[in-house]
Amino acid sequence: MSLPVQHLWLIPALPLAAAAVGALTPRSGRTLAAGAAIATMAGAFLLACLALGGALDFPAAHQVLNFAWFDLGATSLRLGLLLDPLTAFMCVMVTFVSLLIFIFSTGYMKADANAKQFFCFLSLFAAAMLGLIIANSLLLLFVCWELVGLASYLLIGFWFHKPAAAAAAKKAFITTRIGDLGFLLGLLWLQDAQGTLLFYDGGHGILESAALANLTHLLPCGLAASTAIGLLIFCGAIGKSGQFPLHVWLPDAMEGPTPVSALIHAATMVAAGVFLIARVYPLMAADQLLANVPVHALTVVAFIGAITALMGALIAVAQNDIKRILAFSTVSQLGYMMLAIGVGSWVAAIFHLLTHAFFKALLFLGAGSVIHAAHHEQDIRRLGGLRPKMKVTFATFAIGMMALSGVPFLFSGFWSKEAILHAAHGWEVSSLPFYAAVLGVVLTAFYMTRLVAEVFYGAPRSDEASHAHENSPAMTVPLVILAACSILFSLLAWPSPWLQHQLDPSAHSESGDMSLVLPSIVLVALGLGAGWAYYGRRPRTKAESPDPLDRYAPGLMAALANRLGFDELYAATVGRLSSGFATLAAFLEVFVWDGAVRFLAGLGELSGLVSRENDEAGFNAGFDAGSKTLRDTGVAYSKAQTGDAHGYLRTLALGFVLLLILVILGGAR
Amino acid sequence: MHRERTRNEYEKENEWQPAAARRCPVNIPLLSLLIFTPWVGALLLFVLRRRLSASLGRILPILFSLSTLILGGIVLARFNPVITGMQFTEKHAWITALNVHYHIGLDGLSLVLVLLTGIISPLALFGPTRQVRCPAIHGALFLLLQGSALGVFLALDFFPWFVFWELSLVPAFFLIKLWGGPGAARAAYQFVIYTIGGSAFMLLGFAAIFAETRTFDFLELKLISMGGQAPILFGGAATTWVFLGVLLGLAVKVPLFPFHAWLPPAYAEAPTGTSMFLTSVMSKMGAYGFLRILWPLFPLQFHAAAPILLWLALGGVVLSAFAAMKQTDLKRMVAYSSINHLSYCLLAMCAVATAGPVNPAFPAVMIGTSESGIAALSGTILQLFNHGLSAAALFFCVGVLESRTGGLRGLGDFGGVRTAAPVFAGLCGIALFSSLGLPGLNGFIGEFLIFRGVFGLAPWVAAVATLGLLATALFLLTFWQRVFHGPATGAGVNFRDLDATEIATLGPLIVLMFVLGIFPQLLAGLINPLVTTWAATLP
Amino acid sequence: MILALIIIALVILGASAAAMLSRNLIHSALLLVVAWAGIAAFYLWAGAEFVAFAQALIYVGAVSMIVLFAVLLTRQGATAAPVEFDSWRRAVLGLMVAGGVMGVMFGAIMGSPLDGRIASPTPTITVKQLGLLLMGPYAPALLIVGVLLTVALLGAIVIAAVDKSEETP
Amino acid sequence: MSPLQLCLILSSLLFCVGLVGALARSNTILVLLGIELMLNAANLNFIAFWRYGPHPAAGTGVIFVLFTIAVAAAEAAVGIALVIAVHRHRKSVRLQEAASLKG
Amino acid sequence: MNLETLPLQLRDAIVGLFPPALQWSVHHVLSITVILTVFGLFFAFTTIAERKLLARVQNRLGPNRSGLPWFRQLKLWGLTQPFADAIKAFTKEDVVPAAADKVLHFLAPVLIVAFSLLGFAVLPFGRHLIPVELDAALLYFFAAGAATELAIFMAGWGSRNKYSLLAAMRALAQLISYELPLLLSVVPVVMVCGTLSTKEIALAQGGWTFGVLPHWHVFTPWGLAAFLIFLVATLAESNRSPFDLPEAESELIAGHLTEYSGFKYALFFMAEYFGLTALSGLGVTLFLGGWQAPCAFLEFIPSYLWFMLKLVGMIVFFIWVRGTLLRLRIDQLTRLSWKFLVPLALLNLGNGAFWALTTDWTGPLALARWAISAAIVIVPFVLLGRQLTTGQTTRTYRYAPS
Repeated sequence: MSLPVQHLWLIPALPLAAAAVGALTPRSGRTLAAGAAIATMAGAFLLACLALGGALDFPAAHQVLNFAWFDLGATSLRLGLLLDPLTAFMCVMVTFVSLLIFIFSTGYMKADANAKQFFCFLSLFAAAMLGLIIANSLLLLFVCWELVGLASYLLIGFWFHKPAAAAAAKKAFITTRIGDLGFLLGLLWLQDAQGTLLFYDGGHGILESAALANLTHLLPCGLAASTAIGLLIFCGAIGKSGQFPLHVWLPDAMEGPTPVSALIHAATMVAAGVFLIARVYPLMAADQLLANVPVHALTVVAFIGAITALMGALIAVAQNDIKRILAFSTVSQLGYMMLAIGVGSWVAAIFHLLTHAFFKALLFLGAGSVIHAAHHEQDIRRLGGLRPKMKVTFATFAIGMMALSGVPFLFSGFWSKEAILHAAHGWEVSSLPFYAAVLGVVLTAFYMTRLVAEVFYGAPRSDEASHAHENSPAMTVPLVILAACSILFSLLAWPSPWLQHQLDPSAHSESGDMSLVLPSIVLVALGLGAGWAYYGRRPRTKAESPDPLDRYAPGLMAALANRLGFDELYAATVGRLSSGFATLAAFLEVFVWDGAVRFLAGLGELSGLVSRENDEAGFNAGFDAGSKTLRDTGVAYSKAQTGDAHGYLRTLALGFVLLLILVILGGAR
Repeated sequence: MHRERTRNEYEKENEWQPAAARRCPVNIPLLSLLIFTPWVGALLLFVLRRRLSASLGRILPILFSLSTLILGGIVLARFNPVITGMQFTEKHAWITALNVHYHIGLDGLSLVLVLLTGIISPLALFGPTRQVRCPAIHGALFLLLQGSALGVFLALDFFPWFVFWELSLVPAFFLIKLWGGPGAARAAYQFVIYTIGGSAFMLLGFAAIFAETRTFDFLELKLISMGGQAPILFGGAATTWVFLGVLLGLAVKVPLFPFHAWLPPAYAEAPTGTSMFLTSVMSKMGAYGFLRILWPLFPLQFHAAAPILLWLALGGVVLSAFAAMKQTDLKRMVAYSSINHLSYCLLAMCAVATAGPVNPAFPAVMIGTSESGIAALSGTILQLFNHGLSAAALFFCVGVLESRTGGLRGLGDFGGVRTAAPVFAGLCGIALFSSLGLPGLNGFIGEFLIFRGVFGLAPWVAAVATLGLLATALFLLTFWQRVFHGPATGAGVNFRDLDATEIATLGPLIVLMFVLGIFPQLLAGLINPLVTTWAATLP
Repeated sequence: MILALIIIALVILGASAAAMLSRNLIHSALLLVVAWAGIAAFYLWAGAEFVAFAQALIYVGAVSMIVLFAVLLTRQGATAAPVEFDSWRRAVLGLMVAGGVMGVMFGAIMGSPLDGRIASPTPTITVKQLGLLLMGPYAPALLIVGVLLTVALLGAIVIAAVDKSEETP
Repeated sequence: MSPLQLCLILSSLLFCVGLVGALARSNTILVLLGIELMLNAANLNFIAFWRYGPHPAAGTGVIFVLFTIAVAAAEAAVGIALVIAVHRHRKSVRLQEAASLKG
Repeated sequence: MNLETLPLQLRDAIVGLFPPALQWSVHHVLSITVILTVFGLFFAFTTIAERKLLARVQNRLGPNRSGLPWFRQLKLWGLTQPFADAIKAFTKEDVVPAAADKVLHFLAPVLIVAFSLLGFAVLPFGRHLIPVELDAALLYFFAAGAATELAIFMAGWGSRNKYSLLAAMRALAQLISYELPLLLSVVPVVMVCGTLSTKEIALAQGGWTFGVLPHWHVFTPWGLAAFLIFLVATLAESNRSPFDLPEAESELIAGHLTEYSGFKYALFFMAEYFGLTALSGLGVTLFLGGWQAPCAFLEFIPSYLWFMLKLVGMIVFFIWVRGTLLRLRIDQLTRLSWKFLVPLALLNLGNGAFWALTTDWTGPLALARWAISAAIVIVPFVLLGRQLTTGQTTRTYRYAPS
């Protein structure tokens, strides 16, 4: 039993219906909205499973359904749906994680007055995300891309009465939109060059070899056309996936409710950039065979990914907010995925994307559970000692932490990270990204150990932490399921690389090569050990006591805690610039454009004054004289107006008589 | 003896009824009805202004105004989109000595704008006019304005066209001056004098054209100018001057940057309903003039001037968006966003004119260019309609803010309105996102097509113009954030949510935004054949 | 036929002359009604049936009424409304002028070569023909007359109505 | 003397009677009535010429008379309204007294 | 022997007795005589019917004494009362006021009877019974009717009595006011039928749907509206209650009839009834199908009997109205005409035009035709009615016990 591509639209349509229900019910209809959201998501999950079954039957085929959107000239603008293993795996992952997070949210958002809106927005997000995944058209993908951005905006700003949340929402939208403009330009370019935006269209699609061959010509700047287009599209991914240098919005996005962070800013939406690049991989890779170009698109991707991976991990070390640590960890992990694509192994990237979705969702939900229990205390320095009080949360959180750190063999994160390292190691262009990734692995293990140690060990360091207790099953059950998945997903890669094979049947199996396993285990152990040495052995006793690392490199730690000053940098450059430009535009408005008009008006007024003086002195006098004469004549003639109606009539009659006489005489003549 | 006759037989024998009257509904002059029904309403209201109760004085104009929508619907039902020429034409001699005809007709472009007028006008009368002074006179002026705008969209002879064009200024002037805000008098004078100043040059231009060709008819002039022979109108420089005159008249109306100085104060000071109409319908008159007059009549000159105009339009896109960021008056902000959106239309038209093949005898167009041209022109028309919807909705939202607070509309006067008024926040948010071109809402389609077209013809211009998109997002989100988000402060405390009337005003606009965002074919199908023909012949 | 015409003519002329000479305005008006009725009879005699009835309806029914009303509304004496010839000079002048007019017209009629085609049958024009004419070639004129009558109606009301606008706030 | 001439003479006599009334009487109402008579005299002519004219089927005379009657009715209505208005202000219906506007 | 053509055969037989030269005159004299006789008698019995009916309405018996001269015991339910009245009127002294305008005082009753009789000439009393077939019959009817106003004025003026004059003025105002709705209510009929001839109009209403639903104009929306307006205007035109202001006894003694007595008074009385009868006959002709039978199977009854039946029905209706409604004030009377009836009649004019233009609407369109036509009538009726009654409460009587 499988879902044919003709019915693929049902998957996003179900949550969209739930969003509509949520939008149209009154505020009191939270149960209805939540129920609709969960039920439709469960339905979408089942359908996604069916679709996966259908896709796995023909792993190499791209099943498409293309349709006309509206007429444009002699042809029409076409959109399409696509079903292949990539789509199907993503669909299953998104629907499954969404389902769990929806369930978690019923517990987490229990006390919120706007919970109905929350589920409406979540459903809208899920619909847009699923639409993005199943799109067979870069345009449809872009449409859904913007809609997930909208949902993200709405959900980050869900607690809109907090100014920080409202600002963070705006920041997220604007920052991602900067990237999206690049995406849009790339899309326009592609459309202009190829005349279509369909990925696969029976040989005419933009990802098919015939079309890709069109794009290998060189531009005046030396780049290949496909490189330029690919990099523009990559701009979108940079914005959406929080890559350097547009990663600044992602940590701020943690102002949203934690389920949102888990779903959108860890598991799904931010991974959309990775998905996008994976989806257009043939385009990105189209310039690989050209030798005479200064740079290949994938090289840029790899370096950006490596920078992001290392930078995110570094900054995460110095953060104190439980969600920010996870957020920077997300940035870092997304960097890994980009790196994987950049070095040519998009399969590894997708594998990591899937495993990361589960364990990062798990970690965020665990963090949410902690935050919920600790009455919205998020500072790890003020938490502590939660292990005995929240056993389930601790156990699942620990599993997530180990998966993220890459603890060997048992945890899915190990296998996916291993695949990425392996791919990076084998990259011919440069080895720098590989070393950055290796360093990142150590740091990841380190900061995750720090996080767990600070939160769960030691003594409670605030009232909120000491009063914490385990949460309701609505919140713990999803944790348990996600934890199980984080472990079970190892099976996708080991003992045989089943997933890789399903995603890319053409690629040869590499998983047998275990040469990097041992160094990797050493690195992870190093990170874990260092973390435990600094934070676990002697737990912090007071919230105010300084971080152990501050003693070694206070300047570096301060810079890292300040996120390397990106926000300040942007405020000082881009913000200042746009504000200045706006001031200039406003100035031009008031003084130049309007001023020109006022100047002209003044000229007109002046000429009017001159003309009036001229009239008063010159013309009017003459006219006055003429008018007087005219008036006097009128007075004279008006004497004929005697007021005697009879007289008039008599005159009239006499005139008639005279006239008739004239006529008669004339007739006689 | 008398034969017993049935009634039908009897009437059959009665030939006194004119035969034409029996098969009546074939030759109804639909377009004349479209134009003049609002005028009749205006006259009626003006005559009865003292007799009408306040509520009747409010309802009657709405009913008359609805006539446009109803008649427009009938026209839509009978409209044949495949025909790219004029339909429903009526032509009667008017002033024989000047060869002036009352010639009206409609193609896809006119139809789209007529429908827009039909949608916006009743809403602009319905929503914001509950507390308006002298509703009957207000309604009469508004209907006069509406009829004139329709006349502009339908007239095919310069003379009546110009009459409608100028006539629309009179009611607009009074509406702004008498019902507007504190600075209304100045804004109204500026608006009228600026526009009349522009159209004076246009009139001169057409006088010159008439002197040369002895006709005012757009279609005939188009035939002359595109007749295949070399430039017919005048030789050399004279045509350029005529072109510049006409261009100036239209450019002021659109407005083309930097002739836009009148717009922000006029829109900001006008009463809400008038603002809605001005921005949705009246601003379209200029763009319509570009497509209907300037381009067909002066293809060569337009092509020559297009590169400069393209940069001006680009300036409009970018500078007005950035200028909007610095506005603290919400209405001025929305007014600048209007300039920004209309500049996209100009951008698209100028891009097509810049690139297009000038010589109609040279049809060997590159496929890509032609597709870009089609996309740009379609985008222009769709953008005209979509901007009409979203800008009207935005002005209405600002009007709601004003009406709740007795005229406050500063960016800092509100805060956290969403807490108390979720419905208002939601609908206003949809309008905002439509305006900033969010996919799924109507604004995206037009902007996408415009960018698609402009990119194909002038890539760097498109790239720079994206700055405008960014700035639009910035200031609209600032609007939304400052007014609706954050803790409830200022006038946002205990803000009353929308009532049924206001929802009924915004509702149709919002619904249309969704419908057209998802099914653009509804509009695109009307204009596509026309635009395809244009792209092949016009530039 | 001629006899009937002469009788009708005598009635018309007699009644109108009496009306113009009568000192009693009411009698003048009523005598004029007789004259108008005589004119209607003349139309009947000439075969213009519709016009005859229209003349009766409008003059005998309507114009006479407003005249009588006007007489009563502008009455100055107690009951009767005797009107003297206040100026013999004007009367004589008027008679002279009228005589002159009569003279030239009589001259014109007598001097014109009018062939009286007595033998011609009385022409008839049916209401339907009239209606077709009025709705056909004369439709614009009919419209204008309609407007004229409406304007006259409104104008008469406005002119004759007591202007009370000062009293009402 | 042909009937047509008879009719015309009747008409011209009626016209003169009306003229005398209009010229000799000072009462404005009577003047108006005199004018009405003159109009009627003109109507008589129309009918007479229609009756004896070459194209009676065209009905021109009849139509013309109908229009004249309408105009005359309008004239009577407005005229008498004027008389009443003047009377209200001047308490007089004598025509020669209504001469405020003389030069 | 055909009942339908019996009167014609009788007439032709009588006319045939005369030499051809006289036959034209005899023909018409005969018609006139018959009309005078029939409607004279009709008048007589109308008066007695009215008196008796009003009496029943007011819970009285009414005149029931008069019998026959020599058969005193034959009471005949008082049916001979009108003849007794006539004899009384003949024999009364004719009083003429000293100051009266003698000529006018004498002429007024004569003229009024003459004019009110003129209308009968064009009414089609039966399928073949129409005294004068005129092309412009309707116009003639109203032209003749208009002259009665003059007579009333003459009566009022000639009496030289201020009540009489006032009453005459009132009567004229009323007559002129209601002349307008009366005429306007008739015009739709003319428009739909396309003729001014009463004969043709009566013919146009022939035929039945399913054999039972007659095609009378009163059974169309515009026709019903026009008929109602016509009824009200007829009441006012004939000075009947509730529009009997000109002879309002309590205010004006007896109006323009104050100075009349005896036979002259009887003439006025007669003229009033003739006028009423003639207008009722016109109403029957225009709206109630004239002489047409209401159902196909009733056609065996001669047409003139149907006409008389409908006429009697109308008269009885008017008597009933008189017995039921109160007299209006003068301002109410004029307001009713100018603000209600005239606008409605004008709208109904458009309605008639609509009906005439949509004769080819069949099937479901026919339903739409009816619906639209009804809407044109009903909506303004409701709106106008509501607007005219706003601010008006039920009348309170200051001295009446509540």
